[in-house]
Amino acid sequence: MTSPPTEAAIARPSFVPLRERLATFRPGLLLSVAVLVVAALACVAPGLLAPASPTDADPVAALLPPGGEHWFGTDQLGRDVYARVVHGARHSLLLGVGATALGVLVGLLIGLPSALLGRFADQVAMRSMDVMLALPELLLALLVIAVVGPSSVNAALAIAVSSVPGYARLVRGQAQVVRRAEYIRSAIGLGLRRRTVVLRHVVPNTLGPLVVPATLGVGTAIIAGSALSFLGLGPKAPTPEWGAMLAQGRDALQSAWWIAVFPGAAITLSVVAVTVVGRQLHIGLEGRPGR
Amino acid sequence: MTVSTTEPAPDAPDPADAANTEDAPDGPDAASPPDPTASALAVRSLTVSFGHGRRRRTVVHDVSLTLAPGECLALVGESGSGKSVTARSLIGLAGPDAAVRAEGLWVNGRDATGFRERDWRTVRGRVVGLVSQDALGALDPLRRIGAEVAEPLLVHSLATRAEVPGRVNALLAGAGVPEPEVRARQYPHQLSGGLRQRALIASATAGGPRVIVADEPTTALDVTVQARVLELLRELKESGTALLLISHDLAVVAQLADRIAVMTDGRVVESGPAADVLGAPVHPYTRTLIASVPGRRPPEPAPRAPAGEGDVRPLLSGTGLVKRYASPGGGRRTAVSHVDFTVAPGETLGVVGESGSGKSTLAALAMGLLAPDEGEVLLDGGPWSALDERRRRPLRRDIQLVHQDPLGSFDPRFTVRRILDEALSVAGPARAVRRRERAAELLDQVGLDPELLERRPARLSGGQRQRVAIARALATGPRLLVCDEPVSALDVTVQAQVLELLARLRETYGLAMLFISHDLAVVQQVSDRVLVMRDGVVVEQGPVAEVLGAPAHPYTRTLLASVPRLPDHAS
Amino acid sequence: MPRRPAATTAATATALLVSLTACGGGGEQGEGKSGEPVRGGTFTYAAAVGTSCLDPHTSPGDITAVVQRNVFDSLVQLDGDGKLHPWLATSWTVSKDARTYTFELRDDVTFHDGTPFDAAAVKANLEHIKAPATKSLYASALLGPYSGSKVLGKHRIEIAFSEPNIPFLQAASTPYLGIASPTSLTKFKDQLCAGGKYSVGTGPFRSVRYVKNDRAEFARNDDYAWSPAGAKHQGPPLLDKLVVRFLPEDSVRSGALTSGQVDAAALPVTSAKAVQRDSSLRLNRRQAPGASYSLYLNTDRGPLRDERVRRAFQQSVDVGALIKSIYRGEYERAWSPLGPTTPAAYDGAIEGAISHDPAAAAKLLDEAGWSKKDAQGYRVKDGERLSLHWPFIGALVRDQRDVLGEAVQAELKKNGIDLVRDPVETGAYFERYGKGDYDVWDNAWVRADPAILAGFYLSTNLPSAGGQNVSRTRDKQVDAWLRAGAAESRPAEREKSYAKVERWAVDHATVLPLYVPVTTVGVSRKADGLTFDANAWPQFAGVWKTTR
Amino acid sequence: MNRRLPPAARWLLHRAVGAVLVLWGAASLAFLVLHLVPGDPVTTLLGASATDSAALRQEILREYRLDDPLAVQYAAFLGRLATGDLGSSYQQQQPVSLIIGEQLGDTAQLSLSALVLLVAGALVTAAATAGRRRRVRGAVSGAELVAVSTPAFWLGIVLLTVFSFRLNLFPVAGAGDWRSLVLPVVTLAVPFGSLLAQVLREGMEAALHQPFALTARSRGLSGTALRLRHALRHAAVPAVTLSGWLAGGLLGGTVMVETVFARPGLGRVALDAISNRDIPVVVGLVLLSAAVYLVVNAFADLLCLWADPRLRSPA
Repeated sequence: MTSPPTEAAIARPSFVPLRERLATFRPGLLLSVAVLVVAALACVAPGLLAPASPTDADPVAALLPPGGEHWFGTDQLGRDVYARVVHGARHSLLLGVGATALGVLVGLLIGLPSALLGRFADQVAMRSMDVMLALPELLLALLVIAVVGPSSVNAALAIAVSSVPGYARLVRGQAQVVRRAEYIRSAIGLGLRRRTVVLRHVVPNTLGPLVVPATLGVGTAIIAGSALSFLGLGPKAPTPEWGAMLAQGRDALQSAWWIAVFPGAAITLSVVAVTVVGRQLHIGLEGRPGR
Repeated sequence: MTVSTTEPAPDAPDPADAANTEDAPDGPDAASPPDPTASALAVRSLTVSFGHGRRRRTVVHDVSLTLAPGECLALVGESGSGKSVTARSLIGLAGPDAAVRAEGLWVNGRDATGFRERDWRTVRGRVVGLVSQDALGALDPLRRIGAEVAEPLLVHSLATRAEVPGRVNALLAGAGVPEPEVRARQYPHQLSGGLRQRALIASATAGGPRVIVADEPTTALDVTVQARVLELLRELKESGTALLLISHDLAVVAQLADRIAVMTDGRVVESGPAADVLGAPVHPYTRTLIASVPGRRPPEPAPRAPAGEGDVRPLLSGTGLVKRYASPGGGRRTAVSHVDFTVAPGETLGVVGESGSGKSTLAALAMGLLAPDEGEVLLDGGPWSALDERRRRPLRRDIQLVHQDPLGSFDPRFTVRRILDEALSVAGPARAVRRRERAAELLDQVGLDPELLERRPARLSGGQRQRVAIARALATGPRLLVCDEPVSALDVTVQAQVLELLARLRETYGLAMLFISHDLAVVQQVSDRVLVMRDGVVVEQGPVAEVLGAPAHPYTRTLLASVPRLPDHAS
Repeated sequence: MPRRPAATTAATATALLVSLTACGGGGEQGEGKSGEPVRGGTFTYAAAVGTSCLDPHTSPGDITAVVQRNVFDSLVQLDGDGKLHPWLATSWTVSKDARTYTFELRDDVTFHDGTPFDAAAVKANLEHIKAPATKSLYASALLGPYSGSKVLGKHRIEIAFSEPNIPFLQAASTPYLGIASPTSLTKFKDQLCAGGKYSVGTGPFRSVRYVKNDRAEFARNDDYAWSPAGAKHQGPPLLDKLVVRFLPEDSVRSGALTSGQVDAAALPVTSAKAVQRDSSLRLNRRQAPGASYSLYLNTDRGPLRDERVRRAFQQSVDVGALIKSIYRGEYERAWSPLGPTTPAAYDGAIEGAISHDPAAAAKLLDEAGWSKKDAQGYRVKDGERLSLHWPFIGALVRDQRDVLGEAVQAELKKNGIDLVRDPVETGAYFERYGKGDYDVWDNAWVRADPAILAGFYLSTNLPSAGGQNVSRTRDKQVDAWLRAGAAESRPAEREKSYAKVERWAVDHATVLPLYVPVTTVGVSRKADGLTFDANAWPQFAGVWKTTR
Repeated sequence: MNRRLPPAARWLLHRAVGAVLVLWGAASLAFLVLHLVPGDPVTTLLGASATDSAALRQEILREYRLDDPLAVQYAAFLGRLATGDLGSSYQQQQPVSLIIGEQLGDTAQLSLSALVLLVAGALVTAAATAGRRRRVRGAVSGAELVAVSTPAFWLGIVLLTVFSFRLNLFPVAGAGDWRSLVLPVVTLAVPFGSLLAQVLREGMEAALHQPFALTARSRGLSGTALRLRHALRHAAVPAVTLSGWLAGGLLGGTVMVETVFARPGLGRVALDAISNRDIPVVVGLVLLSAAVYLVVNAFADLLCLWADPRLRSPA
């Protein structure tokens, strides 16, 4: 530690008071939580919400508009769009969550050593991240898909890779802040071992602030995943994935709007819900004094 | 817009915060003149609350004040007392979330109860100017000083564009800013704290207001600088501007105020001419406040280790310590230059200095958290700074730190129990059950309820936090406490209690202390010997009575002279 | 756009033309009552796919042929009825052994760059196609066993082959063997793929500009006086300008047509109905000759090595019902690997050779040892699930083939067969193609000659050798039939040879034919004169605008 | 030797070295990644070709020197790059610079128009709604949230269907006059603009809660003047730091928008090139986007320095 113990000259912008933001998002929050609960249920037990099979074709009942028997209508093969949307939650949402989890994990594995080991490690890691950051995320994801081939797992992998530099930088920045924090000096002053200090204080306090960006990242990842599916680089057919359903329904939009509109709405709705909850977390965490 | 300074102390107030206010005088300000239209600023029965419904919180209750033209009225109170909200309400800036009610409000004699935003705008800056605390934040950091000072002139069309530079220079010069042409082109962060505060005053006076509301105008400043800013305010007052001075510091207020109003918990509990309030306080809270001002109590009888140097082996000593930092612009800055010090067992060495004097660096060197570039720190005559961390680690329990910002020194995820437990685990591999008991004992020792064990520090008051920090430092069974500005962030009554606690612990455990503070009065109160630092160099050191009683170095003398003190007649 | 696996080519003799002209107004294809031919104007055609290379000698794409037909003329013309006509060649003779072709060439033709057309130019083109540096992906194959050409006079040339090559005249009629200015072939050696001003031929239009993924623009060749004998319109085109726009999104393309931004568009099957209802538009359709859209079963790998399993595959899918429900009557079910409009190829007796009989299929599977089922209802044998892999490139799927694929998948699932559709990237796709790392492969290939069948069934034409034998059939009898077909000049006899192969392919369950592709072009009533050639590709030389 | 240089020159040198490193890294990444993938470029190039492929394969390998060891290829690749030669496309058999140059205009037009629209839109919404009453703010930020949460391609399809197919207000496809640009630009601008508006508003609101805002008000400044004269500039810094990401996002977004609207442009070139292992084209595009990123970031840094004097060196 060779920087002076004086405060930086730049004041940190203060955050908007808790009260005001709570009030702004209140009704939205309840709704969002409800959406996420339903979505989680759809992931765990889609059969409960939609008993119909998402993959069984019934050519006789093709292209039925929304109605009593088929709430969201049927597609070109006579599959129930509602069942497909419900069953698709698992693929779309798990893709978002999985990609984010992986991205954060790798971000940690790069960002922490970068912040805690020497200058050389930091330079190497951050230059590599610069290289990845310099490429548009979609381009990076496409390159990854080119290597590993399209599938739902690989789509998650591609999105994770393209999100790594962002998380790595975030982790590094946070770890550097934490490392210089007064409570780390206190822990050292108590005579704790370096390993203990890192594991007990640095790592957990670096992780905490990642919760919000990671939550918001889930939404971004869902959108990115649907884009890959749309380009035909997502999961295998007939997997009911929202992006793929959108892609398949888009040519029929004029005659059978319901095939594309419902999965499209599902994407938007779940991303909105994830974002609202993420922001609420942000408010909750940032609102806590001392953070 | 809400006012963050009005956040009350978190739910469990410090015992001192809860100073009883029951027998507050019922009536409004007894001294308020009958005719508010002749006043510079007056309010009758002001009540301010925030929030709605169940969340509604009233922070100012039934406050009445009158500021006569050319007069200085001081509004004194600790944090959370509602003094800043009161001040802002007087210029219509309590914020959109605030519900402000008053029986009457007069600005320069005009009835302002029916003022709309448009009316307020004509008043602000032109009739009433605001000088707030922390000029770094109060001046827009992205704009040049000149633009900030000129803003009232332009808003109120008091000068043409062409006239502005000249007017700005005059204003800055009038506020005692040297080289105003140069400063006007600089940004706030490029100025020293004192100059910034002067620039802020220049901007507040630019529109030629009759009233200046000064909200903690000197709080963040070094004493010497504070003295000069107070002088500037005095000149303003003498030139006929009425001054509403808001401060937590009775000693500061005593320098300027004609009348004083004491606030606590949103109420004015006592008000009257300065001499009366300070000399014959009626309300118990006022008395506590006055009694808490440091340096007022006689130095405690010294039951300490013999002060004679040489015959006792020092516990901790530093010789020829030098520490340099790389400065951001390239090159190196010397923070500590050839400093020698010794702390004998059981002795308290006070280190006093203004910001940038190198005293915090000295604390870090003493703690072994920084390695000196030259010189060495010895513990019990053996190596300390020269040890590698692996060897030093087992010895660390002997020297513990109490920091200015206790909250920052706790892992934000930890409860009080975990904080203490971690420190206890360093002291020895005791069993978990035993450590539980010890944690409760420690809290008891620092005067806290063991119930607080399960709280997180963020939910404690400032005083409680500092007590927890002290308890943690005690947990390892240290022989030396390094206290780096341990009471600077605390309200004056809390500060007095914490100092008292430290004194008690020192006696109980025979602790030695390296006590670092910018506040001469505090240092004077706790130290056996004192060391005065300036720009990284020790200018003077010796027993407290010698150094502060008969300072040899001119800097020490200036420092002493700058400390605002209560008049001798104060109770 | 990469060449799709189902690329295409041209036609030969007696083609059975199925023209499904249909629309409310009931105009006849090609000639409108809507108005007299108007000279001038710009005609814009929206094509469904683009291409990365516009040199027909190199690129195998249908679209290259459609676009460059306007720039490059051929030695001979094969008309929509499958008749051969003189074009750049005024006459020709074929040797008895079908190894030597002698052409008499026109002497009044000049290229767009002023270079005169002669025998040397023809020779230069053929040599260019065969030159390795050209990296010809299809033309070289069309040229077949070419062994050299002799310039017998300024306008007389002899082209020789090392083997009998009956399909050569059909090949010569395609734009892939179109004649480019020999000057351009040397001068623009490295830019030929870029199209635009680098494409220099003798055709009715000069190539002006090509912007990849956007458009190709052409201007009338005012000197054009060598229209093929079979063309209705002779001489320079009536249009001033021809623009081909590349709009791969189906909805965008049909939207562009209905909103009048283009005069004609290759229509997706999904919007055919809507266009039919639109009285300002006309729908021109024609079944494409060549290989129908079929699923080929890899006889060389895994469970499909067993003919019983392959037959069960065929019988499990109700092809007729699927085609009817997905294509709503726009497409016809295919019975043979070759489409019925392919000249000298189709024996109607093959219809009905495959029956939808799930029960029989189940029995066959039981016999083959796939009698147990796992938790998901798929058949297993020795602990292995009956999984069949079908790789595809998601981005290139068109014509509702993804929907059809999922429908087939669902049908097979009912019988416990797990058809896994692997979305893969182009690289992996062709890697697996070459290695035979698949169980099911889909393909369709336009060519107006049954010789296309040799590509799919000759044992030497495995994908790794540049062929399309994706079922990896290696059968001496089949090879013999195919060789006989290539050497036979009598259409009826040719047909017999090829029909045997088709029958063999279906009976041995190497293929499940799905539908006969149809070229569907919607045309605005503001234009007329659009025709199809033998390959069912739209021809623009005779198009005119009905209004100014 | 660095020490002697004036700070500005040192800064420039540092940046230039960093930029070269990033470009080198990006090019190498693309080159090596695409050499590791299944399906070599030749197989992809040959596709389902109906030609005797062995000879052709040899020819292609020879021409593009793909039969050399990877290290040799890499060295040659770097050598060519150093001279500014991007090589020739495998698929299109034309110089990469020509291919990119030809399509650059369309993409630049699309993304720059979107940039202008989104920045203007974000500024206006943020300035108009920052610190306003809950209802206004809530409605606007709710709309922004929905916009941010909607995949751009889906928005594009909906816009196309409504405004082109149904209402016939805008041309359906392709690149043409300004009217054909409207829907793609809106599609690209709306999600990013909404995000930027949120960041700007947060920044402005943070600024409005700072002490200097109170001081400014105490001088008699009106709320609007406070927003425009003080708060906006404070919001600029966090917004500008987004610009590197924004540049990447816009470039990535063009892939989807160009696909949906069937427009020519680099997005589709990239899509084709990656799926076809057209390594020279991919490398060219990677270099281009990295260069754009670097330039944008350098520009953003300068903008931050201009906006926030505290970031300038204390010297």
